[in-house]
Amino acid sequence: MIQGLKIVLSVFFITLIGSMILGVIVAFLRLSKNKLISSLAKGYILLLRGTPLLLQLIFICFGLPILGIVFDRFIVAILAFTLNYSAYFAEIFRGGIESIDKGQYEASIVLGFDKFTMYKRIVFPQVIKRILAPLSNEVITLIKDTSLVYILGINDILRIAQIASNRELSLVPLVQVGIIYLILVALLTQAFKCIEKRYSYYR
Amino acid sequence: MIQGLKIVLSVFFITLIGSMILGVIVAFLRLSKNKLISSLAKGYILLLRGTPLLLQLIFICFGLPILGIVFDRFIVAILAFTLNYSAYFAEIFRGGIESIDKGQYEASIVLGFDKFTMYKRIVFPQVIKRILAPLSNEVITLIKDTSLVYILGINDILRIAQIASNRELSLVPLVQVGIIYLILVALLTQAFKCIEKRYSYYR
Amino acid sequence: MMITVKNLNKSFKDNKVLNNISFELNQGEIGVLLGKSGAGKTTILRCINGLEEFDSGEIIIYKEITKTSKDIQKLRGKIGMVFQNFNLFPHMSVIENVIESPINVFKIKKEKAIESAKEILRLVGLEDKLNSYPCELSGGQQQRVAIARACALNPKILCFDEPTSALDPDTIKNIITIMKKLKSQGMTILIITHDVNFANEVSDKIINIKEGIVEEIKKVV
Amino acid sequence: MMITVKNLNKSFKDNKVLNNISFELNQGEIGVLLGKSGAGKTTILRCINGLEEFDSGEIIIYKEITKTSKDIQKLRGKIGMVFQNFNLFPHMSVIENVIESPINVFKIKKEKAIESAKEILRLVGLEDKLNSYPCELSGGQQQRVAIARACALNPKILCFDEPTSALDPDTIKNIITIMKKLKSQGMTILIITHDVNFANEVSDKIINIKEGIVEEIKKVV
Amino acid sequence: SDNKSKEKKEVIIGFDNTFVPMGFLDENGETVGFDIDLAKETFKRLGLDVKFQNIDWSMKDNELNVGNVDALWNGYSLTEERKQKIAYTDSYLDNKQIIVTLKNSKIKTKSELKGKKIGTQQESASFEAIQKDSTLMNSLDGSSPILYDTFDKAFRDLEIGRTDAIVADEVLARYYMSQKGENKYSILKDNFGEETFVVGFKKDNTVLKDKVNETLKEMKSDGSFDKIYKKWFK
Ligand SMILES: Nc1ncnc2c1ncn2[C@@H]1O[C@H](COP(=O)(O)OP(=O)(O)OP(=O)(O)O)[C@@H](O)[C@H]1O
Ligand SMILES: Nc1ncnc2c1ncn2[C@@H]1O[C@H](COP(=O)(O)OP(=O)(O)OP(=O)(O)O)[C@@H](O)[C@H]1O
Ligand SMILES: [Mg+2]
Ligand SMILES: [Mg+2]
Repeated sequence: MIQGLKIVLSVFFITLIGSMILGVIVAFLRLSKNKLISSLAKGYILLLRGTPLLLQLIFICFGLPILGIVFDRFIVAILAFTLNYSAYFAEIFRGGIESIDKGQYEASIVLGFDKFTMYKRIVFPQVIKRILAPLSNEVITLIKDTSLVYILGINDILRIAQIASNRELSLVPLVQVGIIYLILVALLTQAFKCIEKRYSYYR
Repeated sequence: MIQGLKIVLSVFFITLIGSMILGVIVAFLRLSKNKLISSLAKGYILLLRGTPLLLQLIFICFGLPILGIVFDRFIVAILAFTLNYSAYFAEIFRGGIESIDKGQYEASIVLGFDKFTMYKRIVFPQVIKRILAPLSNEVITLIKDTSLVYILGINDILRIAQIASNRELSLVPLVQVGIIYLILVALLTQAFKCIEKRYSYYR
Repeated sequence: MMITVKNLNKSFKDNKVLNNISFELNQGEIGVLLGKSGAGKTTILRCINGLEEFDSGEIIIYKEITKTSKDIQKLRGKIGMVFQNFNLFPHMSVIENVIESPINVFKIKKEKAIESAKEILRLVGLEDKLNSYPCELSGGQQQRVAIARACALNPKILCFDEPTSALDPDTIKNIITIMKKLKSQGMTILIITHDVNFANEVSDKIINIKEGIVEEIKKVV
Repeated sequence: MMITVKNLNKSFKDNKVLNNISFELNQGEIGVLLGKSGAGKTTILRCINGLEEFDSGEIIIYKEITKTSKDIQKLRGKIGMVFQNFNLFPHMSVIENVIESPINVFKIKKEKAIESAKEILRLVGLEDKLNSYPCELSGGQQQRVAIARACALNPKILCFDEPTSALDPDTIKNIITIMKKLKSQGMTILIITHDVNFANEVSDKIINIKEGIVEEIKKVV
Repeated sequence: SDNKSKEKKEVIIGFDNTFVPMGFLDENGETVGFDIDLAKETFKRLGLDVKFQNIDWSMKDNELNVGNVDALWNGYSLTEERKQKIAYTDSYLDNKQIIVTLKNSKIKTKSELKGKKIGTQQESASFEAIQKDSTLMNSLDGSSPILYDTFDKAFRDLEIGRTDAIVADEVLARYYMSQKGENKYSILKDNFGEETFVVGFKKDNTVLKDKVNETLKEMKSDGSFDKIYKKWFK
């Protein structure tokens, strides 16, 4: 169980950081005025949202070796998760960026900010407040999706519990793992609530 | 394959409608000023986002029969999916409702709208525009999550492809099913783009 | 008395914004709130409209005694307001903004509502912008839509928060005409403005607010 | 010449809003744009600030000839603007709103920026609101923050879109003082207003706009 | 469900439709396989309708226990643990847990698996067989075999080189090897024990168990069992 939990958490944290960063980049490419760049970003998002994560895992793990590209199975998991989630985060970021009042961009331009400063100081702080709810959805989905690593032969907590449940003819192991997830998600929910509070000083 | 596609689509559409409606209701309960009601809604959301959909399916399918409640497998799937997704949609709706400018609510009050009219005519049309991006994420996740029905022994397309891949020792069936998903998601993306366009007449 | 404000007190945290505000206004009277920026004028209007909870005091609308914003909100449709920052509905065209409340609150037939809306929009000089959206309008045009929207509601009491701030002298004249017409129909009107000429021309009573206190109430003749 | 606008044309779809607008303003001059609501005044300022693409014509800033909004945006920090609807940064306090640009664009030390910000906020009468957030301010207070924010940038050219619409006569006097001081420091200022007295008092040149055309340019002495 | 199946005269059999060649979906979406044919024949003789319910194999004992299915018949290995919990028929087929390596592998005996990576299916008899040999299991790289949800992935990783050997049911392994080309692999002489395939029922459902047991014996003696066996195992 502890072993499984370690897997869950390490896949979760590494993916979270990687896919957020990648997501921001993809969101900007998607918003680019250059048609080619934005089409490429759209294609990337379509491909990664368009196919099940399960298949992406299988392709990277068992498909790429056909082309002679072999990764360690943990690397495979991280890679697939990061790419997959970056597409979802990118869409959320894009929506957030587009929803910020035009006046905020205009004020930034008139005050002489360069793009980087504008996004860092003016746009993103407001975007974050606005996208917290969908972000929490996606992050919570991520922590549960980590269980998909079973397909690579890595035993996560859910799989371990399923096997135990079947062996012992009892739903207790599943209840246990359910509680573990519940605790993890409760912690995440709490973290999001804190961020929400931190941003509640203005409307 | 056709059979599997039917399963995917019927679970998808029934869940989509059911969980959206339920999601709106839960979002309002969550926003209620009555502490008890909003805590209950919070608990509901925590429980359903906090445990994997897989476990929810298993509990409804194998847990409830212990209490003497037996559903048809398909009903189990619909029930679990609808409950699960309603929690995610509720959070998105809540975020959207909260992000609408206070002035819009005040104008509605001053113009004498009752709550129902206010939400129907003023708030929701603006919320929809704002939450399209996270909504598309969730809907796309849903269409792929339908494959979890395999746990109930229902053969969806992904499962059929996995079986074929296992039988024929080939990744081709998986590529095929990947393409089917890609087409479905491309259609959904297109639908969302249309809605986005329909709402682009104002800022 | 149509509006009686009695000993109204209101603080934001430890910033005492309204200090024992009292005044009254008869039916068919136009009152003007004058005062420096930050004196508390908008806050008074917001209290009267049930948009802001007040700490103590009462607001009597006709004979209805109200002590909380909830009480006031029950008088739905009887008190209208034009906001300092307009609060137009961005997803609705000019005409839709104006007809929305008559149709939904007063259940007036759509054709009739459109007709009246067109009339009032003509009066404020927006006859050629009926189908524009708020984001396509100039500041003053938005302000006039807000005025038209509030007037179309045809409430017993109408509050204007600086209704002419973005308007040119000619247009202000039209607005004065409209206000006088509403008054002659028996509407009670409360206006915030910084324009002393405008105040003198339009009002029956000027209420001077200074740092949350009623400094002076002056009848205009 | 600090600003030269030459044959500026601009349409929104088939609504021709600016029709061959031409005028110029010397360094250290204050120009006022007068005109009815919807005449096109805001659109002119937005073109000068690079916020709106224009169809034809050119805007020459000092000796820099610009024909697109991109060109103008390259003059980053040289032209400032106070918006008709303020566009304050809601997540920043009053003082943060004011120091943000000096610190980030002109790389002024934080302490120095705060000092100057406090000074300018004192001039507009907001010394007791330094740490308030925009949502906690009255309309006129927000407007003054917008003015302070634009002045703190200390640009070569400063545009004001109805800077006194929400202000009382006393506060307006302070604003006039500030503008004259800026002018004496060599700043070129372009103001939209509906307040003819204010225009006469403050300006060197009045440019009358009527339905997108320059109707008259008047020197004030 | 005991009563229910008698009323409806229908027996529901749980099986894993990835388990070639015992029971699986063919390319036409038909449920086929050795066990499937065997069960069909058995229940025909018993005058009962039979329905094959695909289940997630890792949930098989739960499915049986809850009563969603009446029997598990799909290369179901009898283990000591299961003996306590279910009713089961006599063995109808013997099975071995064999060790498969690539042809050129240096591994020739079971003891050489020490420190190596081996793959097998999760929740399978093969895994249980490995677990029984705890010293060997602890000597493996990672102190555990790598567990896949389906065997094709185990074979892929063996080829890719992520693992050094596979432990699998003989019937299953032979199927995959025949698909991939037998000459690519070698089977070690050592194995992880022999065991038997049985049909499993709910503990109290001995009536049905006995009937099936009788019929299986009958089919063995009249040659119909052999016919089916030959159809699926050359
Ligand atoms: N939500 C709020 N939170 C805290 N303080 C507030 C809030 N709203 C208003 N205030 C404070 O209350 C005081 C009165 O505000 P109010 O908006 O009533 O002024 P006003 O007379 O309308 O001024 P103006 O003419 O500038 O619009 C101001 O000092 C303002 O800063
Ligand atoms: N984004 C837009 N789309 C379409 N039309 C627009 C847009 N912005 C402005 N207009 C139109 O252009 C004309 C001029 O607008 P502008 O904002 O320049 O007027 P203004 O002189 O500033 O008026 P005011 O004094 O009312 O602010 C108006 O008729 C307005 O409806
Ligand atoms: Mg005010
Ligand atoms: Mg304007």
